[in-house]
Amino acid sequence: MTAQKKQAEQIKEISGVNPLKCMKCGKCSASCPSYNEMDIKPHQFVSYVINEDIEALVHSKSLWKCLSCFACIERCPRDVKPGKLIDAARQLVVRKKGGDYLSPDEMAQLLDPEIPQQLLVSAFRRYRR
Amino acid sequence: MQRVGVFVCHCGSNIAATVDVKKVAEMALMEPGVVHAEDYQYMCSEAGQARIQEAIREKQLTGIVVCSCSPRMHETTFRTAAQRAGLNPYMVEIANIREHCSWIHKDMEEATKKAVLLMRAAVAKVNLNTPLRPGESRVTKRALVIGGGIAGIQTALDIADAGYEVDIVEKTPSIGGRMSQLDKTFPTLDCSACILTPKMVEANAHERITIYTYSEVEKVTGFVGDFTVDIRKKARSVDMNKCTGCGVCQEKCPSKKTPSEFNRGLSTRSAIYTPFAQAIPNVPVIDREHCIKFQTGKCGVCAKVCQAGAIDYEQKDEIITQKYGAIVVATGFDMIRLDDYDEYAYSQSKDVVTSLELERIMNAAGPTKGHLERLSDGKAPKEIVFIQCVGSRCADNRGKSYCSKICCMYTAKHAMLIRDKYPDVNVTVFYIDVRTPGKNFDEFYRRAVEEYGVNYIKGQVGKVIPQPDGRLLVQGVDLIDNRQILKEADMVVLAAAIEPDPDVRKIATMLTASIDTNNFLTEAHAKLRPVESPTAGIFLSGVCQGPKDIPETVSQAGAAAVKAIGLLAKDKLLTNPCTAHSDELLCNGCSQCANVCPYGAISYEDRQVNDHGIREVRRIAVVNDALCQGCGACTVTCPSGAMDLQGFSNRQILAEVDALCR
Amino acid sequence: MSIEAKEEFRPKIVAFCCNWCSYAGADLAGSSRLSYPADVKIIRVPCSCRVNPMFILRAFEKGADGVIICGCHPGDCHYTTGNFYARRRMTLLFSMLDFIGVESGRTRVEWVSAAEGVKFSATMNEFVEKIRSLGKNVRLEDLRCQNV
Amino acid sequence: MKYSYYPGCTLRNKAKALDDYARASALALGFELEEISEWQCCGGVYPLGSDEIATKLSSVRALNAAKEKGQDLVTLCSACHHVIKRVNDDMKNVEDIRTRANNYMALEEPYAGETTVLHFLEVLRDRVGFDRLKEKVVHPFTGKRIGAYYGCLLLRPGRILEFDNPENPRIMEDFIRAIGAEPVLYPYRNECCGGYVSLKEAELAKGMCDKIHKSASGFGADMLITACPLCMYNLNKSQTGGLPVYYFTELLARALGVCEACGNSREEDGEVTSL
Repeated sequence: MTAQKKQAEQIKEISGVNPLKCMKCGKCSASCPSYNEMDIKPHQFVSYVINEDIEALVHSKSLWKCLSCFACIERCPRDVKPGKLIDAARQLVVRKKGGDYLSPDEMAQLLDPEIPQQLLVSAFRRYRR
Repeated sequence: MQRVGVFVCHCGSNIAATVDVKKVAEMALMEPGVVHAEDYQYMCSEAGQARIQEAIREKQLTGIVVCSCSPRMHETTFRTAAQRAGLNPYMVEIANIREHCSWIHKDMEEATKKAVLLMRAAVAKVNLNTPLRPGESRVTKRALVIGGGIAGIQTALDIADAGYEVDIVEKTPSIGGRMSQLDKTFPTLDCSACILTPKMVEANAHERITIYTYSEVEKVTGFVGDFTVDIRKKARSVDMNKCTGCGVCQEKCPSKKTPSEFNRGLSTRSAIYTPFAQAIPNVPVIDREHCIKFQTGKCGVCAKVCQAGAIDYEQKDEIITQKYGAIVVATGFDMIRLDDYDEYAYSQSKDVVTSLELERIMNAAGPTKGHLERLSDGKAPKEIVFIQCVGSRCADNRGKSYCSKICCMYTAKHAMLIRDKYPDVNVTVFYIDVRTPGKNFDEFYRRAVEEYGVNYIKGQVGKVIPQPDGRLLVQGVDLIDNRQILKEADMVVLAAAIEPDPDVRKIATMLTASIDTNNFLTEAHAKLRPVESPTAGIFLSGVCQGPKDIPETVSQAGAAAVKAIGLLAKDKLLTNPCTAHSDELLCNGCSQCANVCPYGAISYEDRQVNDHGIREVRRIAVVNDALCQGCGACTVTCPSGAMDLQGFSNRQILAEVDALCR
Repeated sequence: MSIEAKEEFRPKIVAFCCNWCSYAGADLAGSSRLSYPADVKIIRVPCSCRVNPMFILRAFEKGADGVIICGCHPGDCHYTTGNFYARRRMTLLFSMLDFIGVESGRTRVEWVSAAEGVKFSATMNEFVEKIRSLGKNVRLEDLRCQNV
Repeated sequence: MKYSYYPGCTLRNKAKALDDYARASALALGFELEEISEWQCCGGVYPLGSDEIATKLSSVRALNAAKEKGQDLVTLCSACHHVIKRVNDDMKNVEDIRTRANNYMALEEPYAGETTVLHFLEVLRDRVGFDRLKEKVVHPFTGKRIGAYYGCLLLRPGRILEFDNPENPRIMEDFIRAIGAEPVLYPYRNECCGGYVSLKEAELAKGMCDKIHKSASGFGADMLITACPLCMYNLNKSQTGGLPVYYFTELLARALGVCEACGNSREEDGEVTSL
């Protein structure tokens, strides 16, 4: 098995999503509030996984723009749940050593006194191992 | 001892590619009673049947086993062939080694092993078969059509024209169905009413058609050729014979706030009403739930103004019992409810409508007199967005798994009609796929794009966002340009999925007709018997069988009629000889069998029996062969084991079990 | 348990299918090429209510490892009420079988319509899997016939 | 009536007000929030990966603690509500997660989703009843036009949270009516505020919150209410020309006249009364 194929399988396993159920309607991308920030759009995530082009996915900035707002998951008519695929790709990155998107060093400058703990906890969960 | 012949079919490579057919034939020769075994390319072919007949004659076979496809496919073929060679047709058994073996297994050794087992079971069974003779039953030369839409009307007309009596039962006050609600029809843009009304009139005037509107089927008993049906004629509160259809009562009725079913709730109607101007019969009904007289006892305006004295507040529901030889189901469809699709703001904005509602808005008899306007403020829209596949092709539990089939075409029609009549209105269609497989269909859709400038965008809409100024912001995606779109619109039209009329489940249960998970009626064979239900004597017409447009519905309606006519043309039908019978020496007359028989086919009589020399009169169960349908419920209930089923006897099934577990 | 490589356990499974729904569902599974293990062998009966408890006892007596009865969905029976009779009878029979040592997992009633080829195949796959996990059945035998 | 209560990290800290007002209001409405002992942070986000177990254990502990007390578990923060409800659903319906989580936990009796998880708003709707709440209101917000801001975490995925219709919710509007104000329906009330991305993509979150403010004020809202400290933070960040944002519990406590009982209140405490 090639590395890419293995990673694609990993993404499918972590997400529990079967990308082949997608009918390419684009409702995920139509619903996404971060659409304009993403280089690989939510609906494209699905075909990237099908085509096993994981290299592009793990380097995509979309991973860090997804809000996990579940709009795509709620509305997907095919039960594909692109948001789960995106999170699985993110997991693939942060679970690897050095894959963290957030380092403790940069925290100081990001902090402001109003920030709720919840924000830090959430960001650490999503961005770091 | 039987002399059994075994015939193993290759079915081209369908069976032979996975089952070693020669081996099966070889093994058959080792089974008790088998005196002949052979394999052949296509047993169902002329030549194949000839081989069977030759073997029957030459080897004096008393029973045969054909190892081939499902008995549901070719049992009749092989029975007829055997009969022509002088063998009783019920001495034929089929071992299903295609659907139940070769098609589902890949490993040749495994599949062959299973095929041999299935052959053995069939041989074991045929060894215990006895010749059976079917009885005869009469055919009532009258058909019932359930549903008075275009499907039901067409079926009724075709059957009546062939010379048979037909009754149409329609639950609403008028025949006409969904088609009467449509404004124009694709792909030729005929006015729907203009082509439907003549058919309605013809059905009404036909000497052999009786129409029961505002009526429902309540009970069905009997079987093919001889159904007995109770029809409930709901109290109309208006005497059909006296009413002249002048319409004064509707005008004067003070209760005018009831949402009009015909206009999909977009306008109101009076409590006494005919659903639409061309209604047939042109006799109103009183909707008792909304009638002031019925609710408070005080009113009676309609009775006062009726010159003909047709109003009858005392009228009661009436049950009509009628016998029929054939029943055609034509119960049609409705659109799904959109309660679960609030992202499209259907319940939040009056300007988000379904396609059927738009149909009414575009119609001259509709809530806006045919003017295209926003229902919220009556203003003329400048920008209209259509959203396709709302609730169709869904794998979640909100929508339907199937394609509703008609939406692509009616949306192209709507878009075209709007652009034609209001050239300054921009029309955008968000679609996933445009599906136009029909004569002149794709050309029609292309005209919408090329001649009428309808803007088709490939991509779905995520959310419709009502704006403070009353406009609608449509957030969608263009998958070709790969960009998210925010489009302001004045109206949004949703192509909601269609689903079978909710009452069809009740009707299917009464008819014991099978129904699938989407509530569409199942056909006897998906390809070869598409208008027949697996239940004999029940035929399917229109959308109750699956989504279809008007031309398709009309052709299927005709096909259903032909099948019904073919049945009605017969004077007698051969009955299924696989009926129950009781062994008079074992029966103790306990009545348990009669309690479980769904057909009332079992009665009891005192009969003189000779039980090993002891002569006495005993109470014994007797089965009426004409009524027994052969389900076998009685055989299992019988505590003494006296009741058995011909063709599926205890010994036969036990022999099959033994053979399979050997 | 022996330490030699065990031969793969191939259970004997008898499926009683009613003619109108489940047998047709099995046909549909076949024409749609939805595979399930060859261990399942189907016996056609007119209705699930034709299945006599005696048939099931006989199957276990002859060495079957599992028996499944398939009929039309409740309310959809071709003979109106047959599947209800079957359901009631089998509930009793299965609890008795469980009592005498045939685990309840070895017997099952399932509703499969003529349109549910997918369900038929899935049900059979699942049932075979279950029987495989239960292993070989204790054979119901008449002790009087055994050589002591 | 006593409920087990899971406050969560932020309510112990930056959003203490959200918590204080809720407890005081609960007492006024005749129920008590009993904080479960030794709760741990829920993690803020639900771990979407189906192979993640460890990150779900803190929720399982809280759920099991409520089960042992035989009480329903009430949450207040949208995020905790989201995480704990989903984990509970996993424990109830996903065999693999249930088995593995129980293996870790080694409880006396395995946990299988027995606890009912309720958001404070659900308690108001389903247990107290908005009609009864209305009767208890002493300082109604008559004439105030309030926009409910739901965000994502209370509503989606609708099939698991079963909180309200995820595309057209009504619960907060009914709440607003119960405290005597007029709810303002606006379409962005269930759109995301930007959530945790505001840490590193502040502009992205700000843009989203601007839309929310604009939509709500366009439909005539005077203020917004929320149940989530993170939504509150984000909405306040982009407040340029936007609407004031309050925790719904603060308005509740004021309507019930129990604000003074809270002791700890925000600096701008006077603001609402002066509105």
